[in-house]
Amino acid sequence: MKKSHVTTTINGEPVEFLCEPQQTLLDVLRDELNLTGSKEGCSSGDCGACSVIMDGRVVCTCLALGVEAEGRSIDTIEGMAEGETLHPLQRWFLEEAALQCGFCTPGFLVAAKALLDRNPDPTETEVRYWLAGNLCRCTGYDKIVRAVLSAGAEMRGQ
Amino acid sequence: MDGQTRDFKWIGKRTVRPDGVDKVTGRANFGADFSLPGMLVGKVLRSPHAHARILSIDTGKARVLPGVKAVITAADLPDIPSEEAHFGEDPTDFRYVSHNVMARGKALYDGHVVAAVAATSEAIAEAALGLIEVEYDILPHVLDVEDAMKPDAPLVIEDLITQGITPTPKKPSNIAKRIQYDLGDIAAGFKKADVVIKRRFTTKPVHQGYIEPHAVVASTSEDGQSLVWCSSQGHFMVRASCAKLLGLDVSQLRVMPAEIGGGFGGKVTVYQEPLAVLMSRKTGRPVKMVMSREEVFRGTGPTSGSVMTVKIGATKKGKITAAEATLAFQAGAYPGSPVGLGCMTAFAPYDLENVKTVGYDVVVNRPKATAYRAPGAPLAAFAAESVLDELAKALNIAPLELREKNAAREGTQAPYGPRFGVIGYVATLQALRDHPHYMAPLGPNQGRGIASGFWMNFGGQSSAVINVNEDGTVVVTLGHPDIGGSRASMALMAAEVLGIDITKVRAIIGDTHSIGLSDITGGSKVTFASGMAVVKAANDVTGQLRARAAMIWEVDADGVVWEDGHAVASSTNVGEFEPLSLAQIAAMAAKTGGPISGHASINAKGAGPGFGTHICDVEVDRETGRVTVVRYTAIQDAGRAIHPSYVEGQLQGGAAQGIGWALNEEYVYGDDGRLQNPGFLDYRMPVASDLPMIDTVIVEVPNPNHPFGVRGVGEVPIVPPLAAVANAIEDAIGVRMTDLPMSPPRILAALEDKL
Amino acid sequence: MVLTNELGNQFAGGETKVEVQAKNVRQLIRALEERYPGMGPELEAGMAVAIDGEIYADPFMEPIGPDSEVYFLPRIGGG
Amino acid sequence: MNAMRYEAPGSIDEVVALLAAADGTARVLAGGTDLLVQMQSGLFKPGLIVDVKKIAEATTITAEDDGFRIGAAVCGAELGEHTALKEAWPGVVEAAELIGSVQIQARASLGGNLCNASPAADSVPALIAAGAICSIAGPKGRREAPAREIATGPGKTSLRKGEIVVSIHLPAQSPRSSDAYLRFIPRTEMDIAVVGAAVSLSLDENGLCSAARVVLGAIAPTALLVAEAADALNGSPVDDAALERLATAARAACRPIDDKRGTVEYRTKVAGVLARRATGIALERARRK
Repeated sequence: MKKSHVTTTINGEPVEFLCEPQQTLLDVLRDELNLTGSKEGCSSGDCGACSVIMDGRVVCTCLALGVEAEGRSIDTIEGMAEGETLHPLQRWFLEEAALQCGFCTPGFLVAAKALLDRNPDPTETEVRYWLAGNLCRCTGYDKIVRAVLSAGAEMRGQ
Repeated sequence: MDGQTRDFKWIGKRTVRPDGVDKVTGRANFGADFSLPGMLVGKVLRSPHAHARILSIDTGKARVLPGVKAVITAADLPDIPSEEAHFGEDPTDFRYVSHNVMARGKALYDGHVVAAVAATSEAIAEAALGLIEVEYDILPHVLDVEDAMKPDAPLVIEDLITQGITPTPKKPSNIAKRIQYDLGDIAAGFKKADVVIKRRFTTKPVHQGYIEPHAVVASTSEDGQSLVWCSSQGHFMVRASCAKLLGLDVSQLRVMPAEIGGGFGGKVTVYQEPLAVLMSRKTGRPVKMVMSREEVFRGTGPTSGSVMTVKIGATKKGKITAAEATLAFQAGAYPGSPVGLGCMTAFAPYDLENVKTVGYDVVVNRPKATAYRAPGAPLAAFAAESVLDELAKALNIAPLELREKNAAREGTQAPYGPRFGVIGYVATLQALRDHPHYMAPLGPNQGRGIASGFWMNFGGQSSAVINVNEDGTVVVTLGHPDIGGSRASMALMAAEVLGIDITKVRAIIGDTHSIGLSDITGGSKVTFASGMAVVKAANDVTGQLRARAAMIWEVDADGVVWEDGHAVASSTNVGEFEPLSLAQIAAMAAKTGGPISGHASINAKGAGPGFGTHICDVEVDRETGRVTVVRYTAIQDAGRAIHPSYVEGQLQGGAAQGIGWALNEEYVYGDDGRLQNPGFLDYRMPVASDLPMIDTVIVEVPNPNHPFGVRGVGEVPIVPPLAAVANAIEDAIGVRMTDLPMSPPRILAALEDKL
Repeated sequence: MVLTNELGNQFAGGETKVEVQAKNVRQLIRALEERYPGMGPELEAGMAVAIDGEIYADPFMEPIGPDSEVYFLPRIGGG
Repeated sequence: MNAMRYEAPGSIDEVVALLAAADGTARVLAGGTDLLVQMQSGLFKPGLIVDVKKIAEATTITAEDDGFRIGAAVCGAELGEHTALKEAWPGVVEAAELIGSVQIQARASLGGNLCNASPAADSVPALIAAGAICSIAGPKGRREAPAREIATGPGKTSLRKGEIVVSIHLPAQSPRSSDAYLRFIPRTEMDIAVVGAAVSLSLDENGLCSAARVVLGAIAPTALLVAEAADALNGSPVDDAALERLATAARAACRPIDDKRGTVEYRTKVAGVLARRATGIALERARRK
């Protein structure tokens, strides 16, 4: 079966890849491009562990086709830090122990970044409803929500 | 090294976990993140029937499909004898483990593996599964524990004879085991009671719900050496299980611990790992097997569903005179439910004279039950703590006061026999009484419930190695997989004993070839047992450092002590010497005898039991039956919190799992015995917007048997929530819910019955 | 010392309170095997032992005092 | 090996041509949040996927004779960010925004939700209550059909072979009118509706209900327009008595099934409760208009 050639932008850099039409974007990121930071928890859009930001919106890559990346801009967890300096969200997740096993962490960080980009000063409830698509079984969400609120405060210069 | 009293430099600090940066940048490698050149994809074929005899399996067409490199069935695995398996787990039997990994003769549940293939791509592997023709003789099935206990019930395992009954029964049954614990005289106890409450409870199986599906990569070289990368709660357990199931020496298997994406007890056994190793040996190529979420729900162990009866009697003044429980747990397709642990823990927080607990371990046509965080205790506590609450109301005594009147203390005899040493249960009750939550006002349709929980915690085998590098930095290698942050705690303990800055300490998890045997991560034992091993290894290092300093100073080693990270002359008559830092001594290591490395391999004893008391406020929508948790506080005795953030994380995570268990999580089976909700959409675990912040209070009543007073904390937090939520619902709408989950339809029905 | 109810039924005709002379766990198991044939292997295979409140998962030579309280328990696991 | 072909044409005509030529296992891809779940779970493997996200008409919201024309592939998040649409039809927007998580919201479309024809679809009751009209393109050209006629049963639609919904038109909102949508799920997010209730209503000058539409979801093979419930409101001040009649009518209309998400008895009871509550919200919004 002839593979499709896709040109896209990942973490700000031009990327080309070949993929089967039925391959999901998640399979492409992990198996073709070795970006294993996005995780597969359910392949049905119910756990959020595979979240990336595509054209400014946080999406589940298990529910998108690799070929749909053509001409789009994708930001994965691997692109969140600027070289050596971690993004404030990454720092606050570490600072406030907002992760234990860490499997859901990439999805949470990417989703939280999309939130703060759109709503710099969210309430606790707004954070909880925005992150409702990201399942975590270790933390009970408490420290994750606090870390997002703390990072938001820092990014607002408070 | 008396670590009990003096204030600490590192213990108790909220440092960043050593594995943290890799996890927040996506670099951390979990089970499915490994791949090797020439790797094949492995897939399993699962029986679609609740109960069926396997008449024949025709793999002919599958074998010849281009790209298929191996097809295996039970015939390819040795038919191993019964043998007890011990990895710090409830004892199971290797023969049953083998049958669960690959069905032999009978497929006992919907999702039971009957064959496996390895192919050059996932698509080809999927196609190959479609070509395997299995002839089944479909048998009547049984799912419910009470139905399975009936004499005429279909037999899941034809030759299963109940243990623990004398004389030994002749007729096989689905009851694998009967267990009983007694204390005092139960009948006399109930006679002395002014008020007796008896209630029947039922619960459904629930899954651990880890977000990472099981994943393994196995690669075998021509000399028969297999390398295995997998996420599990015990890579030594994986090694031992694969060796036993495949008839190999353990040294032929090197198991590398990937980061583990949650386990909660569900990854203390093997599923695909032996199949991946076997297929890599047959093909000479690496084989990767990753479960889909549907497979995790259909094929891996939830904890037991149950039917329970609890009866408690007390005097008017609130002294419990007798407590009795009968617990029947589903074990799934093979014996081994945690009913024994349920019996031991049901009444453990209380000082009781007369106790009788009877447990039945019952096999049914469901996936084999596996441990789930304090296995058996949340169920038993749901029943016992609910009846206690009802008793308090009947006696017109506050639920907290009733617990205070009967609280277990040092010297109290546990329902399962031995007397408690130093324990902190009363301290948790006091902390609850002092907490603002206890007296906070409640709104309309709101209610408040409290409940307590216990877990004996566990020690077991643990190994640690501390290598001092030439620049004075240190690497601590451990043998237990780290899920909840144990690397952070180990680094803190090593830094404390060695007296060096935490930034100089790295903590890693060694693979099975590079560290001594260590039991599974579970039983809340890692910080306790590994901590002991790390402290012993660190003391081994400081001993060597003192000897090296003595050599440098040309004095007798006894004249040198270790203080604040330096070798110091014990007194002036030993000599006037500038203290030597660890780094200074390390720099001279070559001259003074070679690299400095501390070792410890122990069987940690003296695990301190953990107690917790939770308080929960709920609001009930009377028109739809929906329950919302509006406030939650978890209080627990940790002995000593090495890393407070991760102790809080255990309390919060356990509470959230308990709340999900109480309100919406359940396995839904059709009449055909097939699982209807194998996915996160309809297996409803709490999401972020379902929960409030979960406040925590860490009580510290040090465990005298641990250098820093540590008690295990991982499992107690899931024990109280089921009853805390049930008691809060009763307080809100005056309805005693005795069946889990307390989902909206059941609450609405109960409200209507009450009208 | 006190046997679990299960052991008592199976080997000791229902009796669970037993007086035995032994200095450590190994001697205790041997003495019990003599008095109740068949119990020894059962104890060694899968039982933990509690001596004066202390639980030992893999008992062997642990000392037992003259008036120690000893319990045999199933191995405690965890998740 | 039935490999799949993917096409992303630039115009509706190309889409129609592709679908007409397909061997029948073709599917349209907008957000894909239902389609890919079905593909991943092995339910079926389409031979052809036609992605409509490059076609302007399907991906834009335009004001049209002071109503709104919403592209069938516009995602829920975009609806939520369209203040004029949210002002006119808050019920439709909140229904679309309830579909799944934020990640799903970034992809899930009204066209997809409508054509997937799940009895529990969240946006469909609100579209029907709002009187939405679908613009359909097919081999025989364009036609229009009310949203109510699209779904004919679980997973079945009235679309003929090769037809697709290109856009959905919401009529102009009349004065003193508004709508609302509520659904019941055990958790606060992420579940499929156990029951859904959409209400749109108008008031006359002295506050009596002059027009109403009440549509229930997940209680019948398709979303159900309940005339008797609307009659309970028409001409009334939408007081408790009217709301009680509405709830009774809503319950009477229910023909739900027992499944892992809800029992017949439970869905029927909650349908009455949600219909009342949704009417209350729509009433309060209408009074403010």
